[in-house]
Amino acid sequence: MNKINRNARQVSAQIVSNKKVGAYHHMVFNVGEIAALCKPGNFVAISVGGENSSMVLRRAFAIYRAVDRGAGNGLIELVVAPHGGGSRWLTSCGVDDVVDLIAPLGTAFGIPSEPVRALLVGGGYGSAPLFGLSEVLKARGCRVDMVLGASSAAKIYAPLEGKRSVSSLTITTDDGSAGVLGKVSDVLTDLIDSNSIDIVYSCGPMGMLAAITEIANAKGIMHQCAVEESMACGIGVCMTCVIPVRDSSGVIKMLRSCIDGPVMDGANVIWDSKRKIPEGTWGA
Amino acid sequence: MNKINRNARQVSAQIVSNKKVGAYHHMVFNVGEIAALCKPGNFVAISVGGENSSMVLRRAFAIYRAVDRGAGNGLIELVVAPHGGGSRWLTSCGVDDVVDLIAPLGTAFGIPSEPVRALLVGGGYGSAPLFGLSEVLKARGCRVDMVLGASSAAKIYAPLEGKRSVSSLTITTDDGSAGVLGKVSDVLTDLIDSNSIDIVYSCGPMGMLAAITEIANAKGIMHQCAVEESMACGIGVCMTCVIPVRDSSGVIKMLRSCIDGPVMDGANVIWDSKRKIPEGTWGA
Amino acid sequence: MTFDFSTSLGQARFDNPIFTASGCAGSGKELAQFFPLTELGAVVTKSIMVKARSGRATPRMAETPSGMLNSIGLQGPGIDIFLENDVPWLISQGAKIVVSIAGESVDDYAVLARKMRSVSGISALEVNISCPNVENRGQVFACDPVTARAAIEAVRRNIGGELPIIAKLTPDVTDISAIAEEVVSAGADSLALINTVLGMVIDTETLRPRLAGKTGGLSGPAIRPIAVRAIYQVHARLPHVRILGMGGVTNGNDALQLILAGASAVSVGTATFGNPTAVMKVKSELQNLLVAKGFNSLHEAVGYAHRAE
Amino acid sequence: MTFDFSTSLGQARFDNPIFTASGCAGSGKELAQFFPLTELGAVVTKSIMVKARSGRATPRMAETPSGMLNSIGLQGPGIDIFLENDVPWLISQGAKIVVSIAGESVDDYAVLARKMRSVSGISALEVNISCPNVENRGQVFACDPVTARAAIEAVRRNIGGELPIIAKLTPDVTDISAIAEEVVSAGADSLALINTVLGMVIDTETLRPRLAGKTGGLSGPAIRPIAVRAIYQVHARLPHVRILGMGGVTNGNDALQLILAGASAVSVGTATFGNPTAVMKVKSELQNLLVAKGFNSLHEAVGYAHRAE
Ligand SMILES: Cc1cc2nc3c(=O)[nH]c(=O)nc-3n(C[C@H](O)[C@H](O)[C@H](O)COP(=O)(O)OP(=O)(O)OC[C@H]3O[C@@H](n4cnc5c(N)ncnc54)[C@H](O)[C@@H]3O)c2cc1C
Ligand SMILES: Cc1cc2nc3c(=O)[nH]c(=O)nc-3n(C[C@H](O)[C@H](O)[C@H](O)COP(=O)(O)OP(=O)(O)OC[C@H]3O[C@@H](n4cnc5c(N)ncnc54)[C@H](O)[C@@H]3O)c2cc1C
Ligand SMILES: Cc1cc2nc3c(=O)[nH]c(=O)nc-3n(C[C@H](O)[C@H](O)[C@H](O)COP(=O)(O)O)c2cc1C
Ligand SMILES: Cc1cc2nc3c(=O)[nH]c(=O)nc-3n(C[C@H](O)[C@H](O)[C@H](O)COP(=O)(O)O)c2cc1C
Ligand code: FES
Ligand code: FES
Repeated sequence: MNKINRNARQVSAQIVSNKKVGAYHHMVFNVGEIAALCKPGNFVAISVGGENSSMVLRRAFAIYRAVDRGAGNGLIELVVAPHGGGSRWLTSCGVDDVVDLIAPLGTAFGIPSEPVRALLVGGGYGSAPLFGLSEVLKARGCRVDMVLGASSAAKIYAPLEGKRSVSSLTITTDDGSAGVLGKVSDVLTDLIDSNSIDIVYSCGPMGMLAAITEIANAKGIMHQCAVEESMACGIGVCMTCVIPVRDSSGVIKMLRSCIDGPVMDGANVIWDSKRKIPEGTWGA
Repeated sequence: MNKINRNARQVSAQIVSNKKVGAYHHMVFNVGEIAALCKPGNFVAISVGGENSSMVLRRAFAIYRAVDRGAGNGLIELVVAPHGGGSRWLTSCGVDDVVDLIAPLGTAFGIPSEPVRALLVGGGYGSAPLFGLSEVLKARGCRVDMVLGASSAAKIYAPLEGKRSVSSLTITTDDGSAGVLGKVSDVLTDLIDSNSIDIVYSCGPMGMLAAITEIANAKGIMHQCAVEESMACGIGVCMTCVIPVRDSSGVIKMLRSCIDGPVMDGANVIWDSKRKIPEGTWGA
Repeated sequence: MTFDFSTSLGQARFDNPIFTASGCAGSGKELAQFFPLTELGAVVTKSIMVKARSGRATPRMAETPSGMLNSIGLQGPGIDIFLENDVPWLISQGAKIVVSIAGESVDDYAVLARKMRSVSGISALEVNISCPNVENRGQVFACDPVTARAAIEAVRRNIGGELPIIAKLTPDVTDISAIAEEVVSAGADSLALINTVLGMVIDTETLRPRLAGKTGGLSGPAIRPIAVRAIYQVHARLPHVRILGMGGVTNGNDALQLILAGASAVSVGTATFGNPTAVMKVKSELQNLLVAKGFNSLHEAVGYAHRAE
Repeated sequence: MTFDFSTSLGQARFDNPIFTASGCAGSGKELAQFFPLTELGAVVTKSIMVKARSGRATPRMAETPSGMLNSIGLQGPGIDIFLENDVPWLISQGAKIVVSIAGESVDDYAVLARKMRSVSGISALEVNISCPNVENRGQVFACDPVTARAAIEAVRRNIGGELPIIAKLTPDVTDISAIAEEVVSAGADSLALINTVLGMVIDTETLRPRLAGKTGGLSGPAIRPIAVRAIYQVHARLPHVRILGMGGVTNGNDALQLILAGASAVSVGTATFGNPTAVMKVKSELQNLLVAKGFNSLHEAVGYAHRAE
């Protein structure tokens, strides 16, 4: 319960590049030294809307890749879906514009000390943190397979890059416009079995994470997932981003997904808790 | 009391040019046909801050010059002082950006049918509408003299243009950094006398207009001034922009400066009315 | 099946649910150059009093984050001149008209209602009881169930006939649904929610309140969540009473929020200052949204957010 | 002469007037990595209750124009764990501490005050009475003079000693200065104004209230004019009672508005979510502004907007 990311810094980050890729924008920010401190799974929080913005809260984005170029130079790359006011503002920023950015925030994916067989599962822009994770895992000698799912082909981020960086890439789309027609959870059991997967890493919508947890639990394998609950501050001071998580003693507590997450052990999260506090939660 | 400017239209106006000139920005907007309908004294009202702006009200700007190029092409030029959030946003817009603009609004300066001797007095960006007015007056055979005042030299808009376009140009600054040290009202009596002025036209801060009115009244000459009261809508629907004005029957009424103004007969305005309703006002 | 966008407040029927807000549309003439007034569900006129009124001194407004303060102080020519000039002009335009009245005493409301009873061409009367009661230390009528009731009863007794009464309430109360219940039992057919929220801006240059009237009414998107809450609370308590909602509506989505909370019609106020055609935008966007969400009529959507989970 | 930025609330003295707002600074630890907590006038802790509390279900927040709604529901570990963990840590950092307490019954307030009486290292107690009273149909204590008084009296009787009591009021009342007067006569040394304003957002996708708790508290710049007005009204009625002001403060200019209206200290809440160093920005900008305007001390500026024209 005390996992504040001590590396977090607030910086003025200059936009180095902003390119439309399918339904997303790939954006690169010059953040200086903090790039070196970012781990796969960490996220950034960015102020949106400029000087007279009516949007008072930061927006969180998973770090797609962090590149330390040494001598205090460092880049952070994000994959942003233009959705509402904040993300539309961000994606409409130009090169050289400066944004107020805090990073790195939150927990990172746990990296096994042994070379294991890992399956990385991403939904929509949830694939973002998986490419960096894949590099780290491969450097540790792990075999990495990947599944990317989305509603349609344009929302599969970076399929080519995905293909290059992993042993096998499976794609699913809800409308069948690319890969297998269906959800990532439809192909998961088979992939776990056929590749003898030891651990599943995932990032994407909460419903997808819940479904993956069920499968991983059934298979008795670890599942580390990056959750996404609405965040007002991203730094642990507002208590808006909580989700119910069972601790080692079996007590369910409402934990902040920005501090105790976003990466959590899927098996500990009480998934079936939308709009209600699970029974037995501490203090309920 | 029914002076709605029937020519007003709401348009998406593209910024054609935006240049810093002293303390101001000279900005040019492509407004199409409505440029042909703009008269000296009219103003525009512009939405500020973009899509997620916390600024909900339009900003009013006097029309510096309107150029009709025929075939539905027309430009409006403004002189904008970066001051608070709205004007700073506007002056930071780039060429090709599009703003939501309504024009022409309000009353125009009355043009005498005879060739008279006119003195044009501008304070700060209040000089903006005077250059267009001067052209119209000269076209009618009037002699035009001009006084421009400001706190310092950088806030005198377009002194060179001023010089070219009028018979004589006097400049005053509060700090003496250009022209005569002092206020425009300090030099007015002499100028009226020496140039045998028939009518004074003015635009600038309310205190300046009040002082000019006093001098013009003492000299028994006409004074048409463009007033500036805080405006929420600019189109006559909010009643925030009122000032007390005596009508022909001697009754004082709170008139909207956006509809019954901005150009008013200085002699009819009750100037000494800041933060109170003048005694005897209708309905007080 | 065609979508039914019509609505009603008390006995009054309107082709569409998007109205102007009282005090935010001038006399109607000023907006008429931007769109025909017949496009509106109704024009709600600015609150008219018994006598001519200068209103408050300037400055009368201050912009605030996503909103504004105003202290117009009900400037207007008085009911007689209003009925002589403004109403006939609006009728000549074919506009549906809701007349807003405001008094400083219970007697004023009675006088205003009597003046209105013989006027034809009016669809409904909005009774603005969010104004100071000079007989009660300037306390706002709608802040107290007793004075709120008294004002509405005075209108009911004197209006005669069929003209529906819409009582307009202030949100500056501890329990708005209790006041709503009171004015309905006093004879209001429907409710207008919400008037502005009392606020103040201090000018850090002059180190005094910005407005000459010191306090002013806060309006615009900033107060929208307060409006949605008030409408939701009142609709929960009085589900059969029709509500004319307002507060920070700038687009169709905002209007939809108020309707789902329980409003049967929506007034657009401050948004018109930023955009003279805001009402038209709200109207078309709302209709598109309702259709897209599968509603067959506006009526089906009213209060829809209250249904069981 | 050097500028005197210090302030006091009741008996408690603070080096500077800029505090965090209750519920907006976590346990202090989360902010401590952005600046030393000793820079703050005081850390105001999130309201702590007698027992551990899960708070409300999610979604707990919705962004609104220039503001946000929250319905955290006072999640926390309960007073015992809080006194064991959070307070010692804050003391170890050298922070000035204002502890905020909240109860569901008058008895809760009594229990909390007794727990606090023997705790050292605390500067003042903020008593959040803007929470639902389970013994009175969930009506908020501070909405009713009788329950507001009862809660504050319970604290006063049980706190003993010198610990100043700051009563925190809700703006959701018809007459906030009447409630202020009541709690002061019940024993509050000073007042905290304002808590959030009750609001609601309806999700136009799901067609239901966005928050799981349906309504939530509106905070941020949107409500600043309401805070300024409330502080101004209360300071006018009770000029000798010190006020801790809050509501939408994001910069020095905003804080100055609250001070000119009558606040002796200012809490920064929602602004911290948008900018973790907002409190530091407010502090330095405020000091610069006060000096630039020729004040010799913060104290001279408190309530300055009330002077005669
Ligand atoms: C840990 C984390 C990682 C994220 N990573 C990415 C990423 O890599 N790429 C990306 O495009 N987006 C990501 N998001 C979502 C992103 O933070 C924004 O919420 C999203 O861009 C929508 O914001 P908006 O202003 O455009 O939309 P609006 O709908 O206008 O947002 C209104 C409010 O709702 C919140 N909100 C809306 N949608 C979401 C959502 N899906 N999740 C959480 N809060 C939401 C916003 O944060 C904001 O406070 C992430 C969110 C979290 C919590
Ligand atoms: C008829 C008219 C003509 C004008 N012509 C010009 C012009 O040619 N060039 C120019 O630079 N400015 C002009 N102004 C002032 C301009 O409208 C803006 O008010 C000014 O730019 C400040 O706006 P802001 O958002 O930058 O400042 P802010 O201080 O943030 O504005 C806050 C609010 O106060 C109002 N306000 C602030 N200052 C003034 C002011 N001096 N007069 C009226 N309202 C004010 C704003 O309109 C806004 O609603 C004119 C105003 C009026 C009424
Ligand atoms: C400038 C102005 C004048 C207003 N005048 C009146 C009025 O005369 N009578 C009335 O009942 N409400 C009046 N109101 C309140 C509006 O009708 C409306 O209830 C409120 O502004 C909330 O809606 P909005 O946020 O869309 O403006 C006025 C509001 C403004 C901003
Ligand atoms: C997320 C959140 C949690 C809050 N929790 C508390 C609380 O526990 N106790 C309390 O008295 N006020 C609480 N408040 C209210 C704030 O302390 C403050 O009074 C209010 O938000 C207005 O200030 P602001 O606009 O600066 O946020 C909370 C506000 C927010 C936004
Ligand atoms: S987002 Fe504020 S605590 Fe997690
Ligand atoms: S600015 Fe709205 S009436 Fe003049």
